[in-house]
Amino acid sequence: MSADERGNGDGNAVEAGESNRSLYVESPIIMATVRVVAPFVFTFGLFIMFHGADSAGGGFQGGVIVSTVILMLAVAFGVESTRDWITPERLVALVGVGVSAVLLLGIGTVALGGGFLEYDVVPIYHFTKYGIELFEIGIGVIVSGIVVGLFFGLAAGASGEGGADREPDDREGLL
Amino acid sequence: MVTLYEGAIIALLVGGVFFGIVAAVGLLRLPDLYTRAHGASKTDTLGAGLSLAAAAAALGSGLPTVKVVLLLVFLFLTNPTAAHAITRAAADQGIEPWTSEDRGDGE
Amino acid sequence: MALIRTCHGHHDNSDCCQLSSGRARPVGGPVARDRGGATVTGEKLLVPVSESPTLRNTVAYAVRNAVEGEDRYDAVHFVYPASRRVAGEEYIESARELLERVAVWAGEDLGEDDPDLTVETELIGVDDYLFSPGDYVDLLTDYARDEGIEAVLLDPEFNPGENTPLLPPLEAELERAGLVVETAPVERGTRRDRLVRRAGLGQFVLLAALSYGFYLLIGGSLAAFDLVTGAISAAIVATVLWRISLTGPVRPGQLVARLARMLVFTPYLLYEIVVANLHVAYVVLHPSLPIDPEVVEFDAAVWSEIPVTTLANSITLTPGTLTVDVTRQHFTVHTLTESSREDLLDGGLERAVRFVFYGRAAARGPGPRERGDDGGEES
Amino acid sequence: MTLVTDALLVAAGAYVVLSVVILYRIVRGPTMQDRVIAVNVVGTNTVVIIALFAAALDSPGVLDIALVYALLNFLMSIAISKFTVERGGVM
Repeated sequence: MSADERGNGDGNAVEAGESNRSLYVESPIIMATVRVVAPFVFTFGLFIMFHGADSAGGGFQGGVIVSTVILMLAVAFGVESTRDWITPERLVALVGVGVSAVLLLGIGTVALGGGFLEYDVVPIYHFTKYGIELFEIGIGVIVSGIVVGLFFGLAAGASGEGGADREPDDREGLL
Repeated sequence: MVTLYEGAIIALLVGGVFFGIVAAVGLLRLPDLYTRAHGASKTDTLGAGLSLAAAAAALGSGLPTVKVVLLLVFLFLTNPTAAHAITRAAADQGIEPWTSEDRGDGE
Repeated sequence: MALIRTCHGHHDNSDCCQLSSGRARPVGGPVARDRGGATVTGEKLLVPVSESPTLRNTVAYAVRNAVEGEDRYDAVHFVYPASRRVAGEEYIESARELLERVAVWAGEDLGEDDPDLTVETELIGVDDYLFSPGDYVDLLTDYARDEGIEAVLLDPEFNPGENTPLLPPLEAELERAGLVVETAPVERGTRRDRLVRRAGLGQFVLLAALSYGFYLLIGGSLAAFDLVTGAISAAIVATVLWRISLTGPVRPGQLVARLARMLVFTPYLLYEIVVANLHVAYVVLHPSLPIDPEVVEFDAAVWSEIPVTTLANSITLTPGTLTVDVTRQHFTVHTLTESSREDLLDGGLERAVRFVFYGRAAARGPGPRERGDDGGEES
Repeated sequence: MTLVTDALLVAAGAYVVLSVVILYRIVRGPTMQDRVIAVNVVGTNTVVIIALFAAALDSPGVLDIALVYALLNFLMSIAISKFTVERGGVM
C-alpha cells in the first residue's frame, strides 16, 4: 500500500499538492525558533568572549559560539541569502580588524619597551585587564570570521554546479 | 536521615531517569521513525527537564541555578523544533508513516 | 517521427527494446563531447529515473537537450533500476507507473513538432539484488554496454536506494566505466522567508535591552566591568540582528500583557506535558504496544509566525502529537494514539495559545472540531 | 550532602547506560532520520550528564559546556535534516 502511494508521487505526508511538489517550502517553525534563539546565543558567545580571563572561556570559544549563530541562520534561511546579508567583503574586513587589533596590541607593547603582549608597560591604569579583554575579542573576531568563511566555502563546494552561475572571481572572494 | 530537600532531589532524579528509560525503550521498540520521534522529542525532554531541575536544586540558589534553568528553557525551545525538522525532512523524502494496518508485517 | 516505447521486462528482452539505429562505438576511454551543431549522430542517452522532486524537470531537460541541445541524441532511454531487495509486487507496479508517467511527460515535451527522437522506458534489475552504489553502477553500465549507450544524464535527486545518498559515488563510478556523465541542471526551487526584514528604532532598543538583561543575568553581577562589557555586547547584538530577530511594531503594553499571560500559560503547558508524558510512558512500556498512529490535518485559528511556532512546539512537546508540517495555519500532525488525537482536536492547547497572544476573548473561540474540522485524515 | 552527590552520580551513570543502549538505534537505522533522532537523544542525555556532574562535583563552570553542547545538538539536528532534503545527502 505504501509503495503504491509512493509511486503515485503524492503519498507524501507533506501537504504539497501535485503541482507544488517540486517546490520546497521552508518550515516557518525552524525559522522562527532560530530568530528567537539567535540573539541570546549571540549574547552568550560575547559573554564567554569577555569572561575568558576568569573562567572557562575565552576568545576562541566565544568566537565559535558567535559563528554558530551565523551558521544557524544560514541553515534556516539558506546559505545564499545569509551570504548576501553578510557579504564576503564584510567578513574579510572583520577578520582584518581582528588581526590588526591583536597585532597592534602585541607590537604596541613591544614599542613601549616591553615584551610581546606584556601589558604592564602601558601607562594606563588597570591596562592588563583591558589588554587581555581586547586580545580575547580580537581572537574571537578572527575565529568567528574564519569559521563562517569556511562554512560558506564548504557550502559553495557542496552545491557544485549550482554555484556555477556565480562569477568565478566572486567565489574566490569567499576564501 | 534523609531530609525533605534531599528527598525531593532524589525524587526528581528518579523521575528524570524513568522518563529517560521510557525514551530509550520507545526509541528501540516503536515501529517507525515518526513514532520514535514522539519518544525522543518529549519523554526525553521531560526526563532531561526533571534531571536538570534536580541539578538546579542540588546547586542551591545562585548563578549556577540560573544557568541550569536557562539550559532547561533552551532544551524546551529547541528539542521540539529539532524533532519537527527531522520528521519534516522524512516526510518530504516520502517516508510513509507506519499505521496499525502494518502491524501484521512485524516490527 | 517520434517514437515512444515502453518496455517493462528485463533488458535482455531484446525484441521489445529494439532501437532505431545505434551507432556502435567502443565503450571505454574519454569521448569527445563537442560533436557539433545539429547533426544527427545516432547517439543515445541513458537517464536513470526514480521517484524524486526534480524528476519532471529532468525529463524535460533530457528531451529538450536531446532534440535541440549541442549534444543531439537519437534516443533517450529512461530506466528504472528496481531492486528485488526493496521489491514486492506493489513496488514493481509503482515503478511501472512511474515509467509510464515519464513516457507521457516525454511525449508532452516532444510536442507536436514530431522531431526524430526515440524515447524508451525500461525497468531493469528486477531479478538482481541491488545493495551498494556499485551494484547500481554495474547494472547501469551493463545496460549501457548492451544498448551501445555512451552518455548518461543524472537527475540530481536520483536515489533509488531510498535512503542512502547515492549520487556522488554513482557519478564517479559511471565516469570510471567510460561513460559521459552529466547531471541535469535542474534545481528544486526553495521558498523561504526573507532573512532581513524592515525594522525600526523600537526593535533595535528592545533587542538591545533583551540582550543586556540576558548578559547581566548570566553574568550574575552588577560590577562595573559587567555593566560595560554588557553594554558593548548589547550594542553589537542589536546592530547585527536587529532586522532579523524581531518583527512587527513594538508595543510595550501588548508585550507586557503577553508576557504576563505567558506566565499563566507555562504551568498549564507543564501540566499538560506531565500528564501526557505519563500516558506515552504507559503506551511505550505496555507489552502489547497499544499504539494507533495516524496523521491528521487541521487549520488552527492562529496567525503570524510566533503564535504558530508556539502552538506547533507546544503540540510537539505534549506527547502523543508531533507537528510534521505547517503551511501558514494548516497543521499536519502525527498522532500516536486515539486519545491524543481527541485531545488535539478538542483544541485545548490552541485556545491556550490564543489566550497568550490575543487575549481572553479569543481564547473562548471554538476548537478545530467545533469549527467542523475533524482532522481530515491523510494517508 | 553526600547522599545527594551519590544520587546525582548514579543518575548520570544511568544516563550513560541509556545512551549506550540507544547506540543500537544509531547503528541499525534504518533511515538517516532514525539515526539523527537517536543522536539527538544521546546529545540531550549528554547535556543532562554534564549538568549532573556539574551539580555533583560543585563546579558550575562546567555548565557553560552543557549550554554549548545543547546549542550544537540543535544545530546538528536542523543542519542534517535540512541538507538531506536540499542536497540529497549530507552536504
